[in-house]
Amino acid sequence: FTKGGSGAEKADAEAEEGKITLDFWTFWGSEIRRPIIEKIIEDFNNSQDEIEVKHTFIPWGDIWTKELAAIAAGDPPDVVINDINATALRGKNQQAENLSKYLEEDDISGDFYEELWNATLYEGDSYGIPFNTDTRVLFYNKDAFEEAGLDPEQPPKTWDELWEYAEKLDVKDGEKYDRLGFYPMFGVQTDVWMMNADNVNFVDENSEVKINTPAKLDTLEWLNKWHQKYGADNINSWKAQMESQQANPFFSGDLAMLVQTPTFYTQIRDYAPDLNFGVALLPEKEPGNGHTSWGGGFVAEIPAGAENPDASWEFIKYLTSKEAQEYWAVKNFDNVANIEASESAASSDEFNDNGKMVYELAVEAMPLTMLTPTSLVAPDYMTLVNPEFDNVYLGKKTPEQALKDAQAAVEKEISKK
Amino acid sequence: MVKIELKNISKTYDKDVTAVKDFNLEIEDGDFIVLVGPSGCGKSTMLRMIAGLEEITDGEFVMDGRLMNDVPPKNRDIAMVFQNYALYPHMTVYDNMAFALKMRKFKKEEIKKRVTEAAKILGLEDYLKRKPRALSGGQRQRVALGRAIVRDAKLFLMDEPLSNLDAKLRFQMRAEISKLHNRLKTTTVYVTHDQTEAMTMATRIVIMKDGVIQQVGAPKDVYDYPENTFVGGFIGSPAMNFFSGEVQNGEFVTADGIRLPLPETKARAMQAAGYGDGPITMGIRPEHVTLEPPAAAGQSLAAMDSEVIVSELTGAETLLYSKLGSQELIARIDSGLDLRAGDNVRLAYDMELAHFFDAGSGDRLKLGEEAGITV
Amino acid sequence: MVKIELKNISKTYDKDVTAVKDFNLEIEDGDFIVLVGPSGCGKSTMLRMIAGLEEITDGEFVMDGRLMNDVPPKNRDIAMVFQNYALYPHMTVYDNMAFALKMRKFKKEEIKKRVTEAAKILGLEDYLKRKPRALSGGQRQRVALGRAIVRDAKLFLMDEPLSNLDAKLRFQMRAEISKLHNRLKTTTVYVTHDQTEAMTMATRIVIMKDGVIQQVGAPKDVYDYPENTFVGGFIGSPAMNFFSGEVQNGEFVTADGIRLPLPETKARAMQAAGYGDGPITMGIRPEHVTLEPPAAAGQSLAAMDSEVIVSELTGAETLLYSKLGSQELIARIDSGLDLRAGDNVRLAYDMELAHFFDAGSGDRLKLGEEAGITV
Amino acid sequence: MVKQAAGRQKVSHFETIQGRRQALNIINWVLLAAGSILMLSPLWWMLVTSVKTMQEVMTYPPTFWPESWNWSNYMKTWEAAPFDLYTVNTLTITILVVIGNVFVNSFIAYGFAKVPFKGRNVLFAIVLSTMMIPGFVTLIPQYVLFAKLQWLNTYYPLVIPAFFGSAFNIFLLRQFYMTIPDELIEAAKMEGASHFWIWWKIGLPLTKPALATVAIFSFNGAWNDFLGPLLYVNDESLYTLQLGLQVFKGQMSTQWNYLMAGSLLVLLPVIILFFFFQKYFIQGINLQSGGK
Amino acid sequence: MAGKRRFNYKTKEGLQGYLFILPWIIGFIVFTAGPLLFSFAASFTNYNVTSQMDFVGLSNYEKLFSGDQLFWTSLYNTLYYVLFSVPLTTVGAILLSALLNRDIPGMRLFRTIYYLPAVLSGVGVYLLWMQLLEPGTGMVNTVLAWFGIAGPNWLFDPDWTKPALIFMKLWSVGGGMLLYLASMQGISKSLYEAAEIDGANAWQQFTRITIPMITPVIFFDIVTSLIGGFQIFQEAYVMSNGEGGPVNSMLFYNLYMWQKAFEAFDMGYAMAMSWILFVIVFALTIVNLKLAPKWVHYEGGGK
Ligand SMILES: Nc1ncnc2c1ncn2[C@@H]1O[C@H](COP(=O)(O)OP(=O)(O)OP(=O)(O)O)[C@@H](O)[C@H]1O
Ligand SMILES: Nc1ncnc2c1ncn2[C@@H]1O[C@H](COP(=O)(O)OP(=O)(O)OP(=O)(O)O)[C@@H](O)[C@H]1O
Ligand SMILES: [Mg+2]
Ligand SMILES: [Mg+2]
Repeated sequence: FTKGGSGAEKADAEAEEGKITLDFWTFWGSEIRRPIIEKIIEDFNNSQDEIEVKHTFIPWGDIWTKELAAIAAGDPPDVVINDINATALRGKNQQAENLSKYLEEDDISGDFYEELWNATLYEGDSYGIPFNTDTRVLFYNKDAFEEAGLDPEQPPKTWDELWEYAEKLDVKDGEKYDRLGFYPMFGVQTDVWMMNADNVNFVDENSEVKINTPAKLDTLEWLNKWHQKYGADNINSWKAQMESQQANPFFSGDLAMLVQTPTFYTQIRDYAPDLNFGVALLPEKEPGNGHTSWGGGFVAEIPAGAENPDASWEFIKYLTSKEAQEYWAVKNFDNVANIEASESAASSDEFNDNGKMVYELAVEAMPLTMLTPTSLVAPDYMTLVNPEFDNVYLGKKTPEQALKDAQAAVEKEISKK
Repeated sequence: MVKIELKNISKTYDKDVTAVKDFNLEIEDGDFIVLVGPSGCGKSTMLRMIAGLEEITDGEFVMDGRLMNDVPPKNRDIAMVFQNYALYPHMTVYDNMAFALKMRKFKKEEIKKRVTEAAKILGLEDYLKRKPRALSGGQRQRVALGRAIVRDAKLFLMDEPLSNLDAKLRFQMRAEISKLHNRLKTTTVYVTHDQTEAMTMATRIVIMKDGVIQQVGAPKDVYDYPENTFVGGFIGSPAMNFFSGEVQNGEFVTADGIRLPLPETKARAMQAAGYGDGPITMGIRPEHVTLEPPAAAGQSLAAMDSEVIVSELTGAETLLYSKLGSQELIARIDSGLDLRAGDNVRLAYDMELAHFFDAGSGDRLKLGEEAGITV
Repeated sequence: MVKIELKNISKTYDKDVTAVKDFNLEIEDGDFIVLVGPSGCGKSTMLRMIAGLEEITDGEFVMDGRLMNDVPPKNRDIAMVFQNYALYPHMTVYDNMAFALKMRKFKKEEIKKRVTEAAKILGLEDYLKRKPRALSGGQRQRVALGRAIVRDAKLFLMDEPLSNLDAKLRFQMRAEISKLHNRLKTTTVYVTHDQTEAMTMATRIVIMKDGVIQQVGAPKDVYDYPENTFVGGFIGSPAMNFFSGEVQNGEFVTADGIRLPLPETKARAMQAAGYGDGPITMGIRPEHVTLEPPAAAGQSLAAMDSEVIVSELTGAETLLYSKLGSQELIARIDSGLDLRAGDNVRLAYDMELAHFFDAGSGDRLKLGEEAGITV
Repeated sequence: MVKQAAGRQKVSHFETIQGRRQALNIINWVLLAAGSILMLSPLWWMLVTSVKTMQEVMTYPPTFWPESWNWSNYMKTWEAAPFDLYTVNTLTITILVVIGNVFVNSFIAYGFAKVPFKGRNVLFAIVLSTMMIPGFVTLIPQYVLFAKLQWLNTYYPLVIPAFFGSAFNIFLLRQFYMTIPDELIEAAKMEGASHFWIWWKIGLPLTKPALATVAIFSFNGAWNDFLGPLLYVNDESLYTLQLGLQVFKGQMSTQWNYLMAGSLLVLLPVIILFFFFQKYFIQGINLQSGGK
Repeated sequence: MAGKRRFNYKTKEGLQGYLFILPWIIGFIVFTAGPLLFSFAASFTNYNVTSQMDFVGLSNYEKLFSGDQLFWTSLYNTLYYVLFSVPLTTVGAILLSALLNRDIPGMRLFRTIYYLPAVLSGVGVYLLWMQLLEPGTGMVNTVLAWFGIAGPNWLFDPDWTKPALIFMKLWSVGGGMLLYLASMQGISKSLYEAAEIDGANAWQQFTRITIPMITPVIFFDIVTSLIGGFQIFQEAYVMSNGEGGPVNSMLFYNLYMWQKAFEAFDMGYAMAMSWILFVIVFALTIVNLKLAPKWVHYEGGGK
C-alpha cells in the first residue's frame, strides 16, 4: 500500500515548489492519441510556471462514472474531457462548474462552431468548452462506381440518387449479396436521417415533441423501403459485422457506400490503403433540402467542486486555443471545435491528398452538422422512441402508428416532470 | 475419578420420540457401569447426554456436586468412544489419536509416547500412518478406542467399543480396558451387547428398556435375581425359558397341565406372598435344564421326557431346542452327546434355581432368597 | 442358488498392502459359508471382491461356470450387507429397503409387501418413515440387513450384519436368517466375529489369517479338529489353552516338568508319527479342564492342584484363570461354586480331548481321530 | 492364463467392468471433446486475432486462419503499457483478496453452519440480502465512504473488504460445512477442542475442495476486476492489468490484435493456476470414511 | 433455575457464534449498511448525485408502477431471462460436472477447457460473442447450418435476443461446474457401492445418489443464480450499446436502472427501482429458504 501513499507524496512534493497541480482526466490512452495530448500538456506546462498539469488516462466510458463518484465525494479532478451532448444536463445538475465568470473576462465563445457552443449552455451559461467534434459524411468506393457504370466523381446528392446508385451497385447472388450498394442504417440510425430530412430534433429547445411530423414520416417510410429491399437477414448479418468493429466490408469493397465520421479515413488509410474511395456530404432528402448531418463531440469541463478552477480555466483555454487545437486536429486527423484551427488544419501539409480531401469535406460539413444534446426534461427518451422504429422495420407497426406512439410516449414522459 | 448423579433425566427427540425417561442413577467414583438393553432403548442417547452432545430435555446431571447440564462438552473432560467411531477422515491414525492431546497442549514426546503405547495395546502399530479410509472395520474401531484411552479423562464413555472385533482380540481388549480401569480407576460408563463383557467388566450393570431403567445391580445379582421377566430374558444367552402356568399344591402346573414340583421353601414363600394358586410365570435358564442328571445334594429336580427339535452346537456346549408341553424350551448341555432332531431325551429342571414372576406385571416374586444382595 | 469357485484369488491394495493371498474355495449351491478371522485379515476384502466392488488383483472368480472378474456388480445379482451399513442418508428407512426393488422395477405393491414384511421381521415397523440419522446404531444395522433380505438375490454377502444388536435380538435375527436360508437356499457368505453365529449358522466355516485360509470345514470339525494352533486358539471362546512341552514315555511333559499321562492310542500314534519325544504343543479347551470330576467311561483324566488367579462369572458359567506350572490356563466350570482368587482347586485335564500340534509349524498332529471327517 | 475355460459363457467385452467403464469413458470423452470445440472457439478466435495485423483484422469476411502469425504482436502489446508493473500490482491485490476470502469467509461460514446462536437465520437472510441490491446503486455512497476513510488511490477499498466476508462465499462455504457430519464436530468437542480449533483442524481441511473453489473464484474475480481499480485508483502507477488493457480500446476503433494478445496473456496465469489447482477440488475427501 | 443455566450454556456457544460471524458483522456495518441505508433513504428523494436530494415521498415508486412502461418491459425481460437461464444453467452445470467427474485421461485438460469461459470475462467476451452470433458468417450459425438448422438472427430479432444471452450464459457454466465438482468429492464412495449392489445403473446412481447428495450446492446455485440473474446487466449493456436492443428486448431491469442513474442522473428513481428488485428477489429467496428443507439434504444434520 505504500504505493498509494507515494502517489500522494509526489503530488505534495510538487506543490512545494509553489506550483498548482492540476489533475486532468482523459480517455485517450491509445498509442496514437496519448502522445499527442501529452505533448499539448507538456507545451502548456512549459508555457508558464504556475500550473503543472498531470494527465491520467481513464478508460473510455467508465471515466464519467468515476468522475461522478468523485464529484459526489467532493474530490474531483480539475479538468475532465466529457461528452458534449450531456453538458447542459450536467450544468443543470451542477456537476460541472459554471464558466460564465471566466467567459465574461475572456469571451472565447465565438471561436467555436455555434451548434457546439450552444450545446454547452444551460440557461445561457456555459459548462464546458468544446474540444473536438465529428460529423457524418458519405464514403464511397470509386472502383465500384466505375464497375457499375457510375461516375466516380459524381457521388449521390439526394435520397433518390442514393437509392438509384445503390440499385446499380448491388451485386446479388441468389438471396445473398456479394456487394451491397448502400444501406442507410449502417453507421447511423434512424434519427440521423430524420434530422437530415427536416433539421429538427425530436424534442426541440422548447421541450416540444417533434416526432410525428410529415418529414419524419417520409423518412421512416423511406428507411423502411431500404429495409425491405435488402431484407432483415442480409442487413442483420452485415450489421453485426460493422458493429463488432472488426472486419469492415467497406474496406474489402463488399459495401459500396457507407456513412461514417471523417476520422474513418484513418482506418481506411491504415487498414485498406489501396482502397480507391471518395467522400461526399450526406445526400439531401430532395434538392434544396440541405445536406444536414449529425455529430457529437467532447468538451473540457471543470467538475463541480474542483480545487483550482482558475488554473483549470487557464488550462482549458490553452486546450481549446487554435494552436493546441490545430496540433490535435492535424496529428490525430480529428475534427476540432475551434473554427480557425479546423480551417487551417484543412490545408495542412501533413495530410496527403486523400487526407486533405476528407478533411476539407469535413470542415465543409461542420456548419451543416446538428447535435442532439440530451434533453433536460426527458434525458432518456430515446429508449421510448427506438423500439417504435424497430417495430416498423420488423413489420409490426406501420410508420404512422409508430410515430404516433412514439410521440405520445415521449409527451407522456415529459409531462411527468 | 469422579462421582456422577443422574437425576430424573429424560430425553425427547423432535418433540415426540422419547428416548430416555426418568433415568436415575448414582455412579460412584471408580465405578464401571455397563449399560445394556435392547437396540434402540436409549443407551447411546444416555451417553451422549452425559457427554453434553445432546441436550438434556429434563432432569439434572451432576458431576462431583456440580450441575453439568449447561457445561459445554469440551469442558467436561470426558473421553468418549463413539458407536460409529467418528474418526477424522483427513488425519492419519496417529493424528486421530493425538488430536485430544494436542488440544490439551501436551508435549510432543509425551504425545508420541502415549500414542505409540496405545497403538501397541491395540495392535495398530503398523497402521499409524494410514488414513481411516484404508483400514478394516475392526481397525477403525480400535482407533476410536485408542483416541479415548490415550487421554486421562475424568470419565470414560464407551459405546460398544469392541463390537467389531474378533473374539480373541475382544478378549484381549476387554482385559486391557479392565487393566486400565484398575490402574486409573477412572469412572466409566460402557455400553455393550456382549454378555460376557457386561458380566465380567461391570461393577454394576444397568439394564434399560424403552428408555427406562429396569434393574441396576452387580452382574451376579442381576443374573441370579432378575427383577422382572424382561431382565431375566435379556441377561443370559440363550435367554431364560419362560413358562406360564399356576401354582397348585406346591407344584408348578403349566398351561398344558404338566406338573413340576416346587422346592418346599419356595412353595411356602409363594403361599405366603399370596401366589398360592394364582397364575404365575416361571423362568428357568437353559443351563438349569439338564440331561437326566444324577440329582446332587440340595437340588430339586423335576424330570420330563421331551423330543429334540433342533440341536445346535456352539462349541463348548450344545443348545437343545425342545418343548415343555406346547411351550418352547432351550436347554444348554455339554457337547459330548450327538443328538439329532426327533431324538427323545429326558430333561431335568432344577427347580431350586428357577425364577418366578407375577404373571401380569412380570415382576419377580421375592421369595426370600435375595437376602444379602447388594443392589 | 448358485455355485461359486474362487481360484487363487489375491488382493493387493496400493501396491503393497496384501489383504488376501491365494484364496481357494468352492462354494456349493445353497452353502452357508461363514468367514471368520482376526480383525484385518481380509474378510471384508474378500466379500467386496465377490461383490465386484474391489478389483481382483489376481485369480479367478467363477459363478455357475461363468468367469465373473469383469462383470459389474449390478449384473452379479448379489445382495450385500455392508460392514459400515452404507445406508442412503437422504432416504427414509422404507426407501432404503425399497431401493433395490425399485431399481429392479418391482411393482409398487410387491415392494410394499416385501418391505413391510422385512420391517416386521427386523422390528423396524415404527421407523419406516425416519431417515437413518434419527436411528440408533442397532436400528441402522437392521436397515442394512433389511435392504438385503428384501431381495431374492443369487448370492447373499453379509459383513458382520448383527454386530451391533443385543443378544436377544441377535438371537432372533440369527434364527430369521437361518429360516430365510432354509427357505430360499440362497448361497450365502457371512462374516462374523460371533462364535455362536459361526458355529450355528455355517454349513462350512472358513478361517482366515493375514489373508490366507487356515482351515475350511464344518463347524464341529473345525472346533473338534483344528488344523493348527491358530485355528485352535481362534475358534472357541475363551480360547484353547496351549502348553508347550514334549512327549516322554507316553506322557506329555510341560516345560516346567509337569507330567500329564496321554491316552494310550494317542501316545502310540504320536510315536508312529515321529513325535516320540520331540517338542510338541498341547492344546486343551477350557471346558475340558474341569473341577476334580469323577472320571466317566472313556475319559482319560489327568488331575493337578492349582491356585485360582481370577474367577470370572459370565452368567451360566464361571471362567477360572489359573496356571499349569508357569503357563496360564483358563478353565470353564459351572457357576455353582463361589471361588475366589487364591483358592486351591484340583483341575482335571481330559487328555482324550486334548489336541497336539507340531511345536514349530503349529500344524495339527494327525493321530487318527479325524477319520470320517468331511473337510 | 487361460481365462476362457471350456464351457464358460463368453462375456461380451462391454458387459465387463472394464469394458463397460471403457465404453462409458469413450462416450464421455467424445461428448466432452465435441463440447470443447464450442468452449474453445472464442479462445481460438482470440488467438487468431491476436496474431493478425490490424489490416487483416478488418478484412471482410473475417478469416479463421491468419495469413501470417505475427507473434511479435505480443511483444508490442507488452510494451504498449507498463504491464510488468501492472502484473505486480494485480498480483498484490489478488493474493491479498484470495487470502482474505478463503480464510475469513470460511471462518464466518463455519459460524453460520456449525455454531448455533440466536438470530442465526435472520442474520443469514441478511447476508443473502446483501447480494440482492445492484452494485451500482451503492457505488456512489460506497465511493463517498471510502473517500471519507481516505482510502482513495490506495488498494484498501479493493483488499480490505475481502477480509470481512462476502455473501456469496459465505453462503457457498456454509453449504459445504452443512455436509460435514456433526459427529466429527462432536468428537472434536469431546476431545476438548473449541470451535475455533475445530474450524482450523477439522473444518478447513474437510472443506478443501470448497476452499479451492473459493480461491479460484476469488482469484478470478480479483484478477479480472475492472470497475474496482478503475474507481478507486487514480495513479497510473497503481493500475492493474485490466485497466492497462483498456489502452487498446478507443472510442471509435480498437486495436483488436493487441487487445486479444493482451487478454490472452492476462488469461494465461489463471488457466495455468486452474490447471494445477484442480487436484485440490478433485481430491476426494470421503467425509463418511471416518465412521460407520 | 435450571432453565437459567441452560440459557447460559446456549448463550456461551451463541457468543462464539457471534464471534465467528463478527468479521461479517463489522464489514456489514462499516462497508455495506451505510450505502444500503443511504440508497434506501434516497429512493424517497429526487437525488441526482450532485445538486439535489429533496424528499418526494413515494412519488418515485408511484411513477414506476403507474406510468412507466419501460419499467414493466424491463421487468418482463428480466423475468424471462431468469426463468430460463437459472434452470438451464443449473442443469447444464450439473450434467457437465458429472461428465467431468471421472477419472479418464485428459480430464484435467477438459476441466480447464470447460472452465475457461468462466475466466474469460468482461466487455471483450461480449464483443466476441457478437461476432460468433453474427447471423451470416458467425460461428454459431455456421455450426447450426452443418446440422441443417437455419440459425436465427440472434441479436437482431427481438424474439431471439434473450435466448442468445441465455445461450451465452450456458456457455460459461464452468463456474457452476466447479462447485458441483467440489461437492461431488464429498459423497461417500460407499453409497455408490451400495447402489451398485442394489442394481442401480450409472444414470440411476446419478439421479438417486449424486443429485440428492449435492442438493446443498444445487440450492446454493439456484439461490445465487436467481439473485445474479435478476441483475443481468453487462451483457446487455455491451451488446446493445447501452440502449436495450431491438424493441427494447434487451432492456433488462438493471440496464434500465443504469440508464436512469448514470444517463439521466435520476438516481433517486434508480434507487427506488433497486429496492423494488430487492423485494422481489428477497421474497423469492425466502420462498427458496422455506422450501429447502423439503428437498435439500444436509449430511451434517443442519444443526
Ligand atoms: N483401501 C485400503 N487401502 C489399503 N489397505 C486396506 C484398504 N482396505 C483395507 N485395507 C487393509 O487390508 C486388510 C484387510 O482388510 P479387511 O477390511 O478385509 O479386513 P477384515 O477382515 O474385514 O477386518 P475387520 O474384521 O476388522 O473388518 C487390513 O489390514 C486393512 O488395513
Ligand atoms: N436424532 C434422533 N431423532 C429421533 N430419534 C432418535 C434420534 N436418535 C435416536 N433416536 C431414537 O431414540 C431411541 C434411542 O436411541 P439410541 O441411539 O440411544 O439407542 P441405543 O440404545 O444406543 O441403541 P443401539 O443399541 O441400537 O445403538 C431409538 O429408538 C432411536 O430411534
Ligand atoms: Mg447406540
Ligand atoms: Mg471387515
